[in-house]
Amino acid sequence: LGKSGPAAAAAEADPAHLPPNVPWWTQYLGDGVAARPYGLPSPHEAHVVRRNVEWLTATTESSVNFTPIQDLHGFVTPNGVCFERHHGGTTEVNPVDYRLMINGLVDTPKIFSMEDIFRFPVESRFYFLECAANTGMEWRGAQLNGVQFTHGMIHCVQYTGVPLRVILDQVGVKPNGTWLLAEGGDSSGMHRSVPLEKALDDAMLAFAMNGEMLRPENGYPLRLVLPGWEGNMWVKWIRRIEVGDQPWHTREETSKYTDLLANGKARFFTWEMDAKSVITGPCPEKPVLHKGVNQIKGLAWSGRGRIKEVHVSTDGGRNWMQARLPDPVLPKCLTCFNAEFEWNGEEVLLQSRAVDETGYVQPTMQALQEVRGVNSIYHNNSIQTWLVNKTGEVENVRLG
Amino acid sequence: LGKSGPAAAAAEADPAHLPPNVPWWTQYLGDGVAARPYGLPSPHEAHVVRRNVEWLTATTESSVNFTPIQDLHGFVTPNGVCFERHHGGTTEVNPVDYRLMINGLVDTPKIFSMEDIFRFPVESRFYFLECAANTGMEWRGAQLNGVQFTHGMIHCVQYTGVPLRVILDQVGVKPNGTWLLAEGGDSSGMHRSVPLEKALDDAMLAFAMNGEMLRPENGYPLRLVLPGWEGNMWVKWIRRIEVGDQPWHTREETSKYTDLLANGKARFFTWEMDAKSVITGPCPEKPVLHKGVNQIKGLAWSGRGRIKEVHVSTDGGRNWMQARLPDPVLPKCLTCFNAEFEWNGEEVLLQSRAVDETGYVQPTMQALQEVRGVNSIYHNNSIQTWLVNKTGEVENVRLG
Amino acid sequence: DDLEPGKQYDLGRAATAEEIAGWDIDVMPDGTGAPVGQGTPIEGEDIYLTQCASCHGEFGEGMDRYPVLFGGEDTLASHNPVKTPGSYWPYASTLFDYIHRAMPFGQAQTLTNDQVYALTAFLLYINFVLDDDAFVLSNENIGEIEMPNRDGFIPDDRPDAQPETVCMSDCDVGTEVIGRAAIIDVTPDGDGQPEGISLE
Amino acid sequence: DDLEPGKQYDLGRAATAEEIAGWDIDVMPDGTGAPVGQGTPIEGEDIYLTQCASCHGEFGEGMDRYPVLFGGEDTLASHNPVKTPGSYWPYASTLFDYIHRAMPFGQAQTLTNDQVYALTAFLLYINFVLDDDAFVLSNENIGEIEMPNRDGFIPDDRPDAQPETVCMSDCDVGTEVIGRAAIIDVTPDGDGQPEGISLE
Ligand code: HEC
Ligand code: HEC
Ligand SMILES: [Ca+2]
Ligand SMILES: [Ca+2]
Ligand SMILES: [Ca+2]
Ligand SMILES: [Ca+2]
Ligand SMILES: [Ca+2]
Ligand SMILES: [Ca+2]
Ligand SMILES: [Co+2]
Ligand SMILES: [Co+2]
Repeated sequence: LGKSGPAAAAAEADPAHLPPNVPWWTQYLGDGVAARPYGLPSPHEAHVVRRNVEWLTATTESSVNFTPIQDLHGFVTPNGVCFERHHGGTTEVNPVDYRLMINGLVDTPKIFSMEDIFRFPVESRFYFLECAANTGMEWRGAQLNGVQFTHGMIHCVQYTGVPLRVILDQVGVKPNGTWLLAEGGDSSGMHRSVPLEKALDDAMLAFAMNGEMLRPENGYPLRLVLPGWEGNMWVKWIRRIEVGDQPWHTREETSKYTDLLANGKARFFTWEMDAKSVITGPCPEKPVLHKGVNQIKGLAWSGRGRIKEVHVSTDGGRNWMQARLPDPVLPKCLTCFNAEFEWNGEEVLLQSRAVDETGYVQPTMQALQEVRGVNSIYHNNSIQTWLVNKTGEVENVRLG
Repeated sequence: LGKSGPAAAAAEADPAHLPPNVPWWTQYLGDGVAARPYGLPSPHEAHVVRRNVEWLTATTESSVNFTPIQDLHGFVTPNGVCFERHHGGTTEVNPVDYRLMINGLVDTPKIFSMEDIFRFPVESRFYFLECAANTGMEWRGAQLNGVQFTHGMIHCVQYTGVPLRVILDQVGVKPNGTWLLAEGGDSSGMHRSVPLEKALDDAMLAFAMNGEMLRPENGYPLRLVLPGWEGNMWVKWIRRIEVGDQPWHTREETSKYTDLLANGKARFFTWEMDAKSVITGPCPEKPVLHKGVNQIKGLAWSGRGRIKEVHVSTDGGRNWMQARLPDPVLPKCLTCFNAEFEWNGEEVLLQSRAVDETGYVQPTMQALQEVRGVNSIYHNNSIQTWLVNKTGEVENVRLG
Repeated sequence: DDLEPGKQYDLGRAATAEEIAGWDIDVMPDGTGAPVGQGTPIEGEDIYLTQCASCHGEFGEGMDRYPVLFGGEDTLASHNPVKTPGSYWPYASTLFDYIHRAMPFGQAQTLTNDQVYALTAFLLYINFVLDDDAFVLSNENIGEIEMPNRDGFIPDDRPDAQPETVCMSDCDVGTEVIGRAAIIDVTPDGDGQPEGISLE
Repeated sequence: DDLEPGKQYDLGRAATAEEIAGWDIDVMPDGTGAPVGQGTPIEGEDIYLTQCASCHGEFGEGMDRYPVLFGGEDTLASHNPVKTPGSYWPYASTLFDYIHRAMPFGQAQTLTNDQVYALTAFLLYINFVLDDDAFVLSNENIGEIEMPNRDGFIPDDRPDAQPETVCMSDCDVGTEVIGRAAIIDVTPDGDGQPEGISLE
């Protein structure tokens, strides 16, 4: 993987542009305000893109790409680089033709258009969305040498939409209605069972992310938001909600998204995302370029609420220090952490460990494997180790 | 202005796509994950763009365009549509060639590269940025018939950067240093005087917005952030900070950004943005399409801290109700408000009024004019009126 | 939040039974929702060979990285678990439901109900769930098929793997490097690499 | 915040005097920072006509919507205030500083110091601030020029325009429509419109 960011920054400056000289851009006019009605990043940031791993899947339509978290700052993910996970490609829906159907154990089955949806009261909230398979390729050992690939099935945006309970109030859930089926309008007909309790708690039907309408690849024009729960359940291009009295045990919650243990039994309905953190710099894509002071930066999150503490180690987990958690720290939202780190040119083993407000502590890979074995695929929230070698290069390693 | 959003939504749906029929997008595959390394909005959202007003300025390089706030949701502004204000066009800086110089009344004048900047501790915060001239074309009367043009010189993003006080600590401000000059690297050499107190309070040097590096039009690779203060001072492409013992009275703080009163005297150093709000739907671009329930949505903000209340009136300010302020409400950040509104087809005069945590109340235009006259250009934070006529069309009007 | 609970907004419209029928395609474990229809493994085999085998293989072995649909018996506790409808899936309803809504890949919802019953029966037959190749699978009996791994699932019992105390210094952990991603070299980096261990 | 106050990070490097000299171009009201040089209104006129008049007009009247640089005396309290260096600007230093850093528009920092002194002197001369067309404006005296509107500025005295109470019902306000943006029709809408009242 190209060491694009820091390597580029390490390139030689043109002396004509440095003081005392006055560079051309301080003399001549740039583009006017009519040049870019919808703007894009600087050409110097062309390396900040989603990437996919060809060998992971049979086709790109049923596949995943990864958020370039090594190049991001703060906890908002720009819409252009929010990772994608499709089971039938990016569904293209014209909002004029869009309809949401609600049926099943309800007093009045109903159909809503986007115009209807926009006339309900809304809320706007920041939530992380993590695929349950994030870090799933690392159960058996350190495999992918880049934080984009090991931890990039995550993003965090401000969603705006209608609380799901408000919509359910419009159809009247019958007393025996205890489960929902959420079903997508894509060609995989993506569908998941959701307990009514979650639907009435903090679920929402969102039409916007980071201020603008959802991107097509993230469910335009309407998707389900289930704060803190695995991304697969956040049904995109949602076309239908059915109320039932039992779960459906759909293909995505049986064949997939069940967690196989060492004894051959599998956990099902593993919805919550456990607390997790990762250092996004230094990381394999972002080597340490200088001796002396450096910043460790990273992201932490928990599906159970707020992050309370993040600990950082430079010696492979023997000794830990508290990282800074700059404001604001929001529940079920990515949380930034920082820690200073003096590098003297020796080998260093970097780790981070998140603790959430419930007291849950991000476990080591050994602790996870003891309970779960290595066949789980999903919910690998173990502590990640980066080895910084004497030249400052960073590698994904497994300790034991 | 094309009634693009709602008009498009009001278009006829294709029955082939509606239930019981199964639309093509539920049958066939969409684009795979390799299609868009950096994504863009749906083609159906092509109307959500920055727009400029040709007759406002002599050239597009010294000009402004406007954020399409009528089409946005939540308080985050997507980077692609953050309004632009340039005095010499969009300056294109290669970060490798970028340098920040700090000189003047300091112990050690210093030069920092972007690599240096990235090695300081950072913070990430949401702040609105409003041009002091926002709503400036409306002092004499209702002129522009669109909220994008009357109120669109504003945006709100999550900035990540280094607290300015940390950088100042590195050069050692001398005891007689009380003012800073912040100077841009653009061809207007944009420069403003900033009191040291603000610099040591919440000012930052930001390199990222909404998770990714600053956009070129917003100051890539480094800009000054002065929370709550007028946008002109948030120097973009900042190349130099000088510490002095008096303010500079630069062109931008004398010829411009001084507020002419009726008696011919002008206020200077009018930094803070007073509390303000506006209804972004319904608005001239977003007519009322249906009788019955509708949502009033809007944005409120204050340069002095948090928004405490927003009041909404449907009768031109005679009677007011409390609007909802969905969480989170952050200081010096845009704040969303909502209020339900039953429309029975009669003429309605919509207004909103913000109150901030200091108790400051957004004034009427009459109250402002009594103190300031109509020549002020800047700092028009008066209550905006939208007239909804019997067909649901919305017009910018002035009441008296 | 300060929204009035239960408030009626008079938005949207009632869905007709006909509209619902076109979209309400889900099938529950007990067969609830299964559309009227039927099919046998023998009928299914023909359809499978023309419409499915190109991806899933003539014997359900899965071409390339496409899903394997046959076998995997007794592998779940091994180092190479193979999860198929036969070895893993707890309910036959899921197979009908999924084929009906999503297969063939890229031509979803083009099969008739009878075709889907036949394909489901065929896949159950090659996985030894059905032993009669003329068994008539239908909406009447799909809720009664007993799947081999029906009892293979346990409810989520997390949180798990928690330390007894949160150690902050001199912690007793192994810090030897026992695996290195750079040596495996499966990371896409533009200069070629072997394939790694996928999720399937 | 929990950052250690005053912490030294050992980042960046000392700036040399030569480096600073190239970038430190600001001039303060008292003349601090003014580079060595000089010029007269007569010298300035020639430069102005070749380098500035195309935008600002031969007489500083401002072509099209480019800034007006002459006149405006006694207009500040009128309904059409004209803000020029003569009528509005409190300090001559600002004129030197701004021309030096930003003009000609699109060719910033291409003028010599002497040229900028001459242009500043010329603009002060046509605005009756200097009455001798051979006056030698220089770094020595630029901090001493007295500008007509020097006392025209007052410090920010906001917050202002506050109501005595926050009225919530039956408020005594005018609710007659006395102006309508749609009638003025200056809003860009793709179907043509007259120009509106700009900010300048
Ligand atoms: C063009 C390739 C292709 C064809 C043809 C195809 N499939 Fe599939 N099949 C796939 C892919 C890809 C998946 C995984 C989809 C996903 O990502 O969810 C899949 C998944 C499945 C699964 C679920 C497997 C699991 O382990 O969860 C079943 C069952 C299945 N197909 C049956 C069929 C049947 C029956 C047909 C014919 C009617 C068929 N497929 C035709 C590509 C194909
Ligand atoms: C190509 C057009 C152009 C030319 C040539 C030009 N200017 Fe300007 N001038 C402008 C524009 C545009 C502005 C406003 C820039 C901004 O937006 O900040 C301006 C602003 C000014 C101002 C500030 C006016 C105010 O009211 O704040 C002065 C003074 C000035 N110019 C002087 C000069 C001088 C002296 C020259 C020649 C050396 C010159 N200009 C050449 C376009 C021009
Ligand atoms: Ca392959
Ligand atoms: Ca013009
Ligand atoms: Ca059903
Ligand atoms: Ca390789
Ligand atoms: Ca200076
Ligand atoms: Ca017109
Ligand atoms: Co799970
Ligand atoms: Co001001």
